[in-house]
Amino acid sequence: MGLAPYLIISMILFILGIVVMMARKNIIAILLGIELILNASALNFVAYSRFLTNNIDGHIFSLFIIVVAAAEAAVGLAIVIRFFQVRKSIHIDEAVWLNDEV
Amino acid sequence: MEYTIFTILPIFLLPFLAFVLGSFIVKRSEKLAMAISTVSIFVSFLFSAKIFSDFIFSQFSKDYYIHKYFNWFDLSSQGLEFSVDLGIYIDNMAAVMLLMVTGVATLIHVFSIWYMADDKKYGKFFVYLSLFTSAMIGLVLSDNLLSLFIFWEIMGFCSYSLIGFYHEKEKAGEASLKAFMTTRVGDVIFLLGIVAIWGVIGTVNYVDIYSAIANGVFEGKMVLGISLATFAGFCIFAGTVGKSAQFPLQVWLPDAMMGPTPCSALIHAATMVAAGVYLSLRMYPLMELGGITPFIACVGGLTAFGAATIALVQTDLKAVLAYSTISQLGYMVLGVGVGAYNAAFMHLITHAIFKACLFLSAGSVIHSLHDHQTHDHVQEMPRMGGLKTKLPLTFLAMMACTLAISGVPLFSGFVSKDRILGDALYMAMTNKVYWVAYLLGALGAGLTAFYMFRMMFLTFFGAPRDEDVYKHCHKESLKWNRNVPLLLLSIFTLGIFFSGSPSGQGIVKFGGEKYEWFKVLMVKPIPKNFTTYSKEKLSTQDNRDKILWPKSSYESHDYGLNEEDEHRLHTAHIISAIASVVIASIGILIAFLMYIRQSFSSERIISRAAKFYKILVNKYYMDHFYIKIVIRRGLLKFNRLLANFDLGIYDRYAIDGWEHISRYCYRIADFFDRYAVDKIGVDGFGFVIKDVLNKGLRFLLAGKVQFYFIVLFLVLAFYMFRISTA
Amino acid sequence: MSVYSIDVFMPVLILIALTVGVVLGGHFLSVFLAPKKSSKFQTTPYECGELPVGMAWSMFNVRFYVVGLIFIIFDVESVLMFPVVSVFKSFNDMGRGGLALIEVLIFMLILISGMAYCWRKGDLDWVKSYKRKQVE
Amino acid sequence: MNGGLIPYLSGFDWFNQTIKSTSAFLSFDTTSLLSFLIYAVFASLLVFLVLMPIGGLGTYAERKISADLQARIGPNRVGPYGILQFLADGIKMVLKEDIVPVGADRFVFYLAPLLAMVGVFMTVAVLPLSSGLTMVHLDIGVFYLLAVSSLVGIAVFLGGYAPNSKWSLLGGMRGASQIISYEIPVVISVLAIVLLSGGMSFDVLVGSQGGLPHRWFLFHNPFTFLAFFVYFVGALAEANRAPFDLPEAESELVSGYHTEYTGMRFAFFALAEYVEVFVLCAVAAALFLGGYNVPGELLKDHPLGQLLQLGAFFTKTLILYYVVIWVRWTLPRIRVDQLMTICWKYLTPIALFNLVGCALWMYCFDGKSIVSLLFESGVGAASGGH
Amino acid sequence: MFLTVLFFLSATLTIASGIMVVVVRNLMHSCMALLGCFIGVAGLYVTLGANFIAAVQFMVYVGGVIILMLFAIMLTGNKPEEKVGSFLLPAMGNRRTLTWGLITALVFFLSVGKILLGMFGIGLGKKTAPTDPSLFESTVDEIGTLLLTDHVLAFEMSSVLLLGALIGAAIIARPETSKEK
Repeated sequence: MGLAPYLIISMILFILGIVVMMARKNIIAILLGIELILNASALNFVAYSRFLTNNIDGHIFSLFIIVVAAAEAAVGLAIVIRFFQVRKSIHIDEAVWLNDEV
Repeated sequence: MEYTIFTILPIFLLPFLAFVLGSFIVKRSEKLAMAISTVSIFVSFLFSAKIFSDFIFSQFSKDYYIHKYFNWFDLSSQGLEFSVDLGIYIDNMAAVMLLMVTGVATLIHVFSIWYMADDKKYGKFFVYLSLFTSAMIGLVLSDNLLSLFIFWEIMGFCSYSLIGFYHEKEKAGEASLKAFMTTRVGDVIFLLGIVAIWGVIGTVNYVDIYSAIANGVFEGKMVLGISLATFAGFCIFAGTVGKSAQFPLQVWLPDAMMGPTPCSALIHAATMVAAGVYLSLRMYPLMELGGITPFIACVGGLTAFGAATIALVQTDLKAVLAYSTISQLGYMVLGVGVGAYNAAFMHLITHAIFKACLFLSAGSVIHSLHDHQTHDHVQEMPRMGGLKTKLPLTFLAMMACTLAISGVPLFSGFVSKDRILGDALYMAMTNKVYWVAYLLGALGAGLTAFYMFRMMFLTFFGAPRDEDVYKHCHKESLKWNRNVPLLLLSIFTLGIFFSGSPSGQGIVKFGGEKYEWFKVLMVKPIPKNFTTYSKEKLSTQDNRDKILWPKSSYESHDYGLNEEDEHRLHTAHIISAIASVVIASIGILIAFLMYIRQSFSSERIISRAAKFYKILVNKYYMDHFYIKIVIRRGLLKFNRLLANFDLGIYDRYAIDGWEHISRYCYRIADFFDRYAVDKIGVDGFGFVIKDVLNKGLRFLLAGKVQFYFIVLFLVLAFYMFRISTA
Repeated sequence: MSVYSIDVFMPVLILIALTVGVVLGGHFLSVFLAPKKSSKFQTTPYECGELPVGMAWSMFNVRFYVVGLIFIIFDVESVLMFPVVSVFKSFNDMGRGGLALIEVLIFMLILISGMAYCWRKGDLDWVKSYKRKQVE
Repeated sequence: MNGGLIPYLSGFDWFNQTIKSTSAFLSFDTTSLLSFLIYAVFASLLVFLVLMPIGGLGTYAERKISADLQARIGPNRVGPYGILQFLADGIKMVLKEDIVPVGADRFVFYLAPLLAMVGVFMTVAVLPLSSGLTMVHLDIGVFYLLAVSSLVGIAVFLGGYAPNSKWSLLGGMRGASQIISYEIPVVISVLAIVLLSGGMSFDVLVGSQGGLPHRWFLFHNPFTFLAFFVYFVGALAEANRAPFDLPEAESELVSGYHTEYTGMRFAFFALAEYVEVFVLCAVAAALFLGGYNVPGELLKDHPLGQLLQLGAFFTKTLILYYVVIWVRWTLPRIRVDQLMTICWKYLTPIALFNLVGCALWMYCFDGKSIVSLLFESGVGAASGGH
Repeated sequence: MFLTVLFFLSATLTIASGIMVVVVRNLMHSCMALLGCFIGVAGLYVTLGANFIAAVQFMVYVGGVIILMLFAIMLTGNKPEEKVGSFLLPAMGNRRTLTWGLITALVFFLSVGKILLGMFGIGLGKKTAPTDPSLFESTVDEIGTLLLTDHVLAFEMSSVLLLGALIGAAIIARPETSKEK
């Protein structure tokens, strides 16, 4: 296995993530897309670390990407839940208004 | 002394750690927070005392400096250099400043232990003081404008919080807001100056700025039609104007007296407001290059005189001191303007000491006077009088400081102020513009003597005017945390500590050059000598001997003048010294006649010049001007104008207008459709107008997150495309 | 640094395949052997004999999420701790145990302070948050 | 590097000979192929001969032991002492109708038992049966085990969600939050042991212990002693065993997340649960009770020694298994708020305290056990004073 | 050999599940597809010799993030008064948004593809691991050592990040206290 397949898979994942982010109006679904994108980038780091550099820094990067992704998911979902409590909806276009009157 | 991480950083970090720790434990134990704060500042005082002795006693060279830097962050990639270094720059000026800041701060901490003892927010006060002190130390240690600005803003925040310390009082909240907002005006302009400098020479390090000046980097550069040096110098001076409460931004400082008195002493008298002057001194070569020194001198003179006149009619003890602070800061700025570099700095130091002492004494007085009806402390001078017997030690300290600030020979204030005025007079002989500055300064000196003695006489002499308050005032006894700081500070109001000739130019003179250490060591930096210059990485080791010392980075203290000019300078100093003494004596005499002898009553003068008095009481209507005219008429109207523009023009014409236009277009198209052309053209046209333009515009303005995603990703894709083609 | 062959992951894959096979096999077994005569009442969700009202998927209390949240933070913490902890011994043998100890302790202290915060604020209480909800 | 089945077998000549001869015959390197076959056979044996019977016998043992504890007889009709009861149950399961409730999310409904099974059975790959007969000693052994078993949480949640039943959903939500909550003290207790042994692989973890109790991690120091109980309580809760069987509390939730599951699907859930209990007991035995170490390292290098090790392993694990069942029929079920309180306010702080304690112990005493410190004090004094 | 098999299985699982995430219009099923995708990526990590990262992927994503997302879906999924019951909400997008997504994806695909082509043009894609592709080094110890030495700041800062996430999310998700306070 060379580097190319991994990069292509990672690219496909990334693009799928973008499509999810674009196409869905549900905030949780958009968060799913973000997770896909983060996974794609983490995969890239490990692939480069294996094939291009002879050190393991790529793994560390991936590790921290995963850590950050977990933190992001926790906070993001908390915000979604809060948002739902206020607006009774998780449609992203509900998030246009800054006040809670609408 | 070794200059390593372990010896330099503690000065700054100890108070900062005290702040961090204190803010956590202040809810548990107020006393512990106080103790941590005080001890930490004392330890950093010891460190800076070591630095001071290293610079002044052992080295005694005007070229001795320490410059250490470390890389803060580095975003450089190929072709684009962007790296920011922070560092520590200690020269003689910074060493003296450090000693002053930490010393005064220590004493004020000690005093606060007594002053704030029965306060509810005892610990919190110390926490703020710690943060403030660390920021001030950081500012002094900074080697560049960027970190200076950061600390500058932290101090601004501390000032804001401490002015509003009793935020349950409405006035305190307003005052803190006012202080914050007013200084912000100066700070924004200051930031503009920093950005301008950064944009041109790519760094905001003092030393790099000096060498850029010497290398002519600033030549020919224009900003907004004026030369860059002028622009940058002006902008940086605007920072000084805001922070040091110069005309026209002086309005916040009197209101800042709403804070606790020790904080007034530390922040609004001794250190933070002086930081503005310190900045001007650091950037002096730039201002000189920009040619704005006459302007600075005039601003300084105007402030010195104007504030002094307002101080004449104040009845609040702290207000008198506040205006006198503004006035004295005016002298420093005047000194900067006339090129009296070391005199201005000396006045900064002497003023810090005696004004801190004055404020603390005022605190001591105020704290011992109670109004037993409202249970408030009494600050009004008309209700005081005759306190000399009740508060002898405070009186002693305050008297010494009053003598110093009034410019009585042998005291520090005389030495420094006289030098500023002497240099101003000398400059006036060569350039007529400076006459304004000199005359205003000299007149202001007389007024200073008058209002300071008026304050003393009203407070301590004569018969008590409010028997009730007088009766309830306890006789003071020597307390380590009340009088000792006062007395220690008042000792340093003697001129002998700063100059070998404390009574004027060479009239009485001690020793040789070493006694004139201030004059010899605190001298202007000469930019061209900074071109061959090196700095060292901050680390755990001190490798100073590897540094190439520049031959002479600083100007010689004798100004390099020829014999004739030297003579003129000497003459100017003698004349101004005599003039100062005469003016000060007249001021003191008038005060004596007026308030002790009662030869002529002040009421009569007030009634004679009622209009003038009213102007003074209303502080030249500056506040009125700002609030009524600038804010209400100007800013609010401007805001309303913007809002109207937004609602009335942008919304109505740009957005609704689009709709109208499209609707009209649609109608026209409709007309055509019915009477002329077939459906396809019309539908197409309508689609373009209604769906594409109208919706598109609405889409741009509504906060659709996914639309932002699209833009984001497309831009990203574009950049990736660019990268891949590059 | 020891070297291993990718084949060590073979049993994992085999076990997955085997399990999937077992489950599918069981499913087909029951498809072939089990009777199929479901009636309307047989396929309604069980509610002790009552007919169910509405759907079961209703909103849940937010405290489940708070638990999940604290879990994921500690989960990530343990993930970061695993490699660190497994080299702790070799660090100690090299005489650099103090360094590792301090680093680990700082890391844990920061997170424990977060947990202490949650404890203090009552996020760990199951009942209290419930009561607060009721008051509302 | 790591031990495991293939490295163990490659210590034998016949194995290498077989590889050589088949390679020559098939003209390519057959190591992978052979190891695939061996793994496949071993895995099938393990699944069908060990895990499934354990799942089945688990139900039998459960009934029998509960009957003992309650002075009843228990199942006694099918086979001698009713031991074939589980076979009868299994056949009955197969023959039961497979009902999918109305309005259920069919895809998820089918997926949930699969995930539970996969999550549990994947852990078997690193289960340290003996030094040689373990499938593989991965270098991330115990971490892998914990990571993979987190699938069970999802399975429980989905099992509760899918059938559109209120009991199920309540049980599933409770179950998922319970499983994830108790994962924290378990993981942190494991961390303490990993810290002491200096590796995550089971051969390191088990290898740094000994056959006799004084060399077990259980008695290594006071912190590990505590950690064992934290782990054990956490493991009980993770496997939804009493007294933490809230997700399937009969008296309030009918049967929890598998209320609507019938036939084979129910069987899979039950099997997964029993196997998970077994795996968690095995991990407890491996981490704290010396695992497959035989006292005196009897027959260590002889193939028969492997059988002894298997014996040691199963003895310890099954004793723990018995304790689990014993606990179930002894302790009353706790309330849901007590459940969370126990996890977050008792077990997790204690586990963190244990971890810190073990780190300090490692630093101060160079990782020596308390027994060796007490009885080899002379040596300790000589090399101590860190 | 096994490497290839594992790679193809994982890659297929990853991409198929990824496409499922996009295509499926039931949020719960979408989440399941994401689970498959995560497992596939974990398999890819294994083929890259990053077995620790693979386990981390399992532990954090599968064991943590997915569960959290499931909770969030249950907490927000539907309005009790609507009795919709399933997650086929209109919020899953429509043809227009999908078109926009596909356009963006296409543009992105072209630009990324161009970069990738450029990279493969200089022979980067054919680059294989220096040693025998089926042999890997154990990474755990090295990761641990690096976390304690070179990357210690990131290690400690990540705990601060987690602390921030914990406190922030706890505050956000906390049930609203009564407004009279």
